[in-house]
Amino acid sequence: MNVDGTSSAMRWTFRVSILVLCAWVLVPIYLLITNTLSSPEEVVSFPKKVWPSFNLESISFFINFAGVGQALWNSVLVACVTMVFSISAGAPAGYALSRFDFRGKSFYRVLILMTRAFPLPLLALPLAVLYIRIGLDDTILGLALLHTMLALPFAVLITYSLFSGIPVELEEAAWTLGCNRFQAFYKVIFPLVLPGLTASAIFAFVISWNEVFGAAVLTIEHRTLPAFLLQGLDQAPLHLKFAGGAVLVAPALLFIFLVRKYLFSMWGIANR
Amino acid sequence: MAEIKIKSVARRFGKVEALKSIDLTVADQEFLVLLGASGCGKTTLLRIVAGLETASEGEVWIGDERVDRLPPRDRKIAMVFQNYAVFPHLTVFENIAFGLRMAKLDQNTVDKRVKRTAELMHIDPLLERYSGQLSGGQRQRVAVARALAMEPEVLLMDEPLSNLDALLRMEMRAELKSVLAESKTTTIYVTHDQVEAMSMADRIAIMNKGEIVQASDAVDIYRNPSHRFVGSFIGNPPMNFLPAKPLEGSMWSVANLQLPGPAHPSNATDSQIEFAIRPEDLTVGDATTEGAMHVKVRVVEPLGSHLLASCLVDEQLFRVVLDSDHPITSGDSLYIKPMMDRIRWFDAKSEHVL
Amino acid sequence: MQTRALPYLLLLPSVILLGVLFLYPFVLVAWQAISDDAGQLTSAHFSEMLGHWKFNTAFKNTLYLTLAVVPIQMVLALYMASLVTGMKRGRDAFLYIWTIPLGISDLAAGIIWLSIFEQSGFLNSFLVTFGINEQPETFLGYQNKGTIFLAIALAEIWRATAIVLVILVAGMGLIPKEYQEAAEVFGASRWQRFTKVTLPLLKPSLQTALILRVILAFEVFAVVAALGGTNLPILMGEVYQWQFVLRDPNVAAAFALVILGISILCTLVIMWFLRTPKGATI
Amino acid sequence: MMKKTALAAALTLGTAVTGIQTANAEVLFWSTQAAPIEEAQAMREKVLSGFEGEVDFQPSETGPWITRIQAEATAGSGKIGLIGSLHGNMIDLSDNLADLSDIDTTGVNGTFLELGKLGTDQQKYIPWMQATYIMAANKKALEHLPEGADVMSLSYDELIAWAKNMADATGSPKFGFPAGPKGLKHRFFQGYLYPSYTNSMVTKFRSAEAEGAWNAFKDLWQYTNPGSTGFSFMQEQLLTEEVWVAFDHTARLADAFNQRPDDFIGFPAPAGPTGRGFMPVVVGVAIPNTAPDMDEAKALLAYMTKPETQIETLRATSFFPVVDVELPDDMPASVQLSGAAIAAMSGSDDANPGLLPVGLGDLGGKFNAVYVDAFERIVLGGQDVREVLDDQADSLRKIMEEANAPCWAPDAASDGACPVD
Repeated sequence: MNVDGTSSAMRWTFRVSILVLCAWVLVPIYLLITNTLSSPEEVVSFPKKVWPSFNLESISFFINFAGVGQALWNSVLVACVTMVFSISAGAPAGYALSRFDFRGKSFYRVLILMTRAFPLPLLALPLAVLYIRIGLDDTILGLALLHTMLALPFAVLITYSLFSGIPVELEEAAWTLGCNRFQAFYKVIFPLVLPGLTASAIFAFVISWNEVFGAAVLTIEHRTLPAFLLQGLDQAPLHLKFAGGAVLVAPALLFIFLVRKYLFSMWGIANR
Repeated sequence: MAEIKIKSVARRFGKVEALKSIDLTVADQEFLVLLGASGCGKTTLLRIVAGLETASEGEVWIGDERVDRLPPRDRKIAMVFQNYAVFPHLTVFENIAFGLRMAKLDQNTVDKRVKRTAELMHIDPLLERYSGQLSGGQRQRVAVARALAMEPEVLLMDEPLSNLDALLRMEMRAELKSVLAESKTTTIYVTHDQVEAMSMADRIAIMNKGEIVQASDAVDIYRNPSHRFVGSFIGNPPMNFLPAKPLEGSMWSVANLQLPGPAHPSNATDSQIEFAIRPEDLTVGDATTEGAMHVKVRVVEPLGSHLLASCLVDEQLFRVVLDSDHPITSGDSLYIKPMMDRIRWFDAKSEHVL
Repeated sequence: MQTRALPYLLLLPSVILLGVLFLYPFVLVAWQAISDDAGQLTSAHFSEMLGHWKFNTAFKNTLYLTLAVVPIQMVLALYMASLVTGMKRGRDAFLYIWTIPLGISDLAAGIIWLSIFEQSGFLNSFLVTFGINEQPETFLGYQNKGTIFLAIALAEIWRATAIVLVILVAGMGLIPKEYQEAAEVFGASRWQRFTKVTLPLLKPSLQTALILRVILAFEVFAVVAALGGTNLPILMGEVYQWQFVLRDPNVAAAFALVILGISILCTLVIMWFLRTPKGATI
Repeated sequence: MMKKTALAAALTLGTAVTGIQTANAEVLFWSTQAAPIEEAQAMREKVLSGFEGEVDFQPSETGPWITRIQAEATAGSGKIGLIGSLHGNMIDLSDNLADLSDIDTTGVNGTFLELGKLGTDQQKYIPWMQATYIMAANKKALEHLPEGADVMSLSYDELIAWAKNMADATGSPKFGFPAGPKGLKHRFFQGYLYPSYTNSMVTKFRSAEAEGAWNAFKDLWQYTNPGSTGFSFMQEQLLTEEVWVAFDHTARLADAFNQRPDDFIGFPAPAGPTGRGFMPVVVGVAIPNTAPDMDEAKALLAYMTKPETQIETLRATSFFPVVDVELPDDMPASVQLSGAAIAAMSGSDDANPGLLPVGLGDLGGKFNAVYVDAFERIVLGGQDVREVLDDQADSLRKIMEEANAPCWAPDAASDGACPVD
């Protein structure tokens, strides 16, 4: 009898794998934090110490830097609007892809991917011209629309596979119980895919949060944090470079931390 | 008053004709079973009545209303799905209450009705559970309770028992029958299980290749199949068929017998008709018995209540039901005499009864 | 139900968005790649691109990098996802840790990994402190193209495996346990269950993850620039170079079309290879 | 119709979300320089705070910087009042820049002003600040100087020997060169290597002397830190001591000088057979045609060239003034260290100053690429020097002919396009 899964060798491989993978992810982050919390002299010293001296000089430079608060707020606004937009435009499309066969389906799937396959820096110029002409230039909304376009493929593809995993009968049952299509979606399908939708919301948030080029071109008075901080970050002295990186990374990590529950606590859909 | 009228309903998927112009009327409070092998179109028909699928042509009426352009929610129906479709994110209570809430009933009525149907289906201790914590049988009960709670005029059930084990199925069958008799809804019930169909139905509509071949009560369908398919599908074992050659008058030659049958059709020589008889409608004699058919026994299956002998006549399979204590083994010869009033004749081409 | 029009209605918001924000500027840029100043069709920009001595290198590097990074990411993410599904406790915590790189931009990832691999970086500090090396090595020197490639590949694997992981974990959550149990009853080993049950049922998610990863891999830029300097020309870097340094938007657009072309090609190939037969969905 | 409504709704939302758009009298100063945030902060708080109007200083990477300006020019309206960037970035914006001839430029370096015309008869930009390439060394390196060499008047051969000595002594190459993606290496080849060996930048591109120059550079490269292809700002590697001796422009060395002024020295670029070639880096300010408030922008521009502003700018950015000013004594260490080096370089007997390329229009980028490509092929790719030079000379000739640009110093003036022999 094969006792896989319970043999101690298997268990140990399991545990060791988990720990190794955690280390693989965490060590670089730790090093970033170490550099961030080191004094300017330590950052350039060699060999480097693995334990930071908790020098807050670099990090407080950023926190006290005029405009950081406003930029942070802009970033949050843009990211949230992007989240809402990309889900509201993406989820219906994902639903359509999963539930219907229609002409142009494959074409549509390729089309939404094209937005990610074409370099944004080139699109930015005609887009900026368009924005200036129609008055979207330098607005939260305008930038959020651009970010929505970037996040849309993720939203559509993720929701597409989510909806494909929900049996049609659940929806049909709702219809026979007095729901119209929208109610059935809202009352039955939506709660079931909510965790997955959170995943695509996170993608949208992170994509928007980390996007620099478009933000740097399309916003001026409403600069987002990356556009505000990253300008010249690579010309900045090393210690500020790391601190800037950390300042940028921290809010995104916090966001993922806050929504992690929804991300992975799937309903027991297994029983169907 | 919820009579269901299905008028010339057809459904095509591309070039495939899933349903060929179905006409069917289900009387108010009738329990109609759509019976057929898988792929015969019975589920498609049910889904058209439910509004989950659109007919390519034809009309569906429920009561005095033509409903085939209405969405499911406006058809006053409730449905039980083959895989139950119990909402995983809601408790049993909320599942049962789902339709009631959609109908905007007040909380009191909802509570009352949920409680009543839950008791009816014996799931009242499970109301706070989620679908993931239920067994298959329990889930099935929830699905039925959810439909019944709607107090629908029409109840549609799509093979609701097919995922249950044999014992549970038998239990649920009886229970469903009594519950439904009480609820006085008009019911269309889809199944491929003829025992289920016969035991529950007021009337059975047998479907084959997208057509209803016969719709009648269980005894009539068993005794008087109007179509060769019905005879070959209903009954366990099903009817025996043997080719018949025309003789003089309205006499026909079947194996070594000469039997009186229907009048010869005009082009008698070409046309073939088939002789049909149920395996239990035969009496056993011996070599001397007048008008007995001589068959060779190949396999004997003792089934407790009776023996089932699979025999050969002119190289054709012919089954005979015998008394349990009949001394017989394979290789024996058997002389059997058909009960004359139980003989049926079918047109081999049109397959209709003659 | 008006099923004929409904799917198109559902697609409408996204199509409008894409039409205005993507297709319109895209057509303008694409036109630059195939037209001259007088507005005549020309292949001159493509010939200039193809004739440039860096084109082949950039093209190959981009492909090699994708080939090196994406398969490892898929396997790693699959492994991580199955570890997670096998966990009884602490799922949330480990998943969170493993998805941390999701929040890290490529710029930040470049900074982090440069601090590891540069000559005075953490790796050298480690090697020298523990006496493995006497002198710090120049890992990212121009003559160590292999090491540079490896460093970039590592950084990319570190940064972008989380995307795949999230998609796969979500996909695995949708696979009913019964299938696993059924396979177990039929005597399938853990490995067989994985290859015969999990993988095929995971196909839609695998397809999604793979397509997204491949497309994003063709667009990698910041990490390569940070670690590779000028040593490892890649297509996206050439787009920047021609657009902003050489100031030739026509050739830059031609490069962009090449990226788009191979992306679409790969997408179609993946869609075809990992297609799910009709009716074979869960 | 439908679309129009949606658009109107979008606009309303845009206004709602942003709380928009008061007609602001602020001048938007859009710059690629002073981009590191501590420099940007100094620009806002120290340099621009003295201007009587309101200024919004927004630094940006080159890519977004160009894109935004081009977008505003194409759209025909914009927010940017003043742009600031390297000479090289100004070149192909020429058509979009307002004529600044009416600005008072007394005291501004005449050569740079001429550059600012970008080959037109209008003043397209006004010089804002300048830097030049010098060398910096960790004092530890000095003991490895070859015998008899004076660090303040080094030759290329001595630099090579020095780099070799350091490599031999320490076991790893200690010379550093900014050959990374954002390094300005083309200016080294154009303004230092070629003039020092050929007394030319264009004409003698494929001459035997040029071959000698490249071979010398290949020699030097053997003792150059191989990580140089990733270096763009040599102050970092000087501080981490990955390199001891480095070449870069003053602003990109400043951080090292300021952090550890006692550990570093600055000194002139080396000399070759035809003198000590060197070249300025010029940063200009200009006003796009689409500037919302032209007068206010011009007022700011005039303010930028005032001596006091220039001194503050030097403190903020480590770029030197383009007007004649007396520097106060309390300047940062970087100014004193690099100032001494610049003085020694321009005052040396063999000084051979070159000019930034002129008249190339939007081919400036490709002109630079000729030199960078030659470097990458010869030094990094190990290709044959002669063949590469012949090959690149063809490209160079094509560019010069297409631009129809006459020669500039140190090449002798030409009729018509500057020839490539």
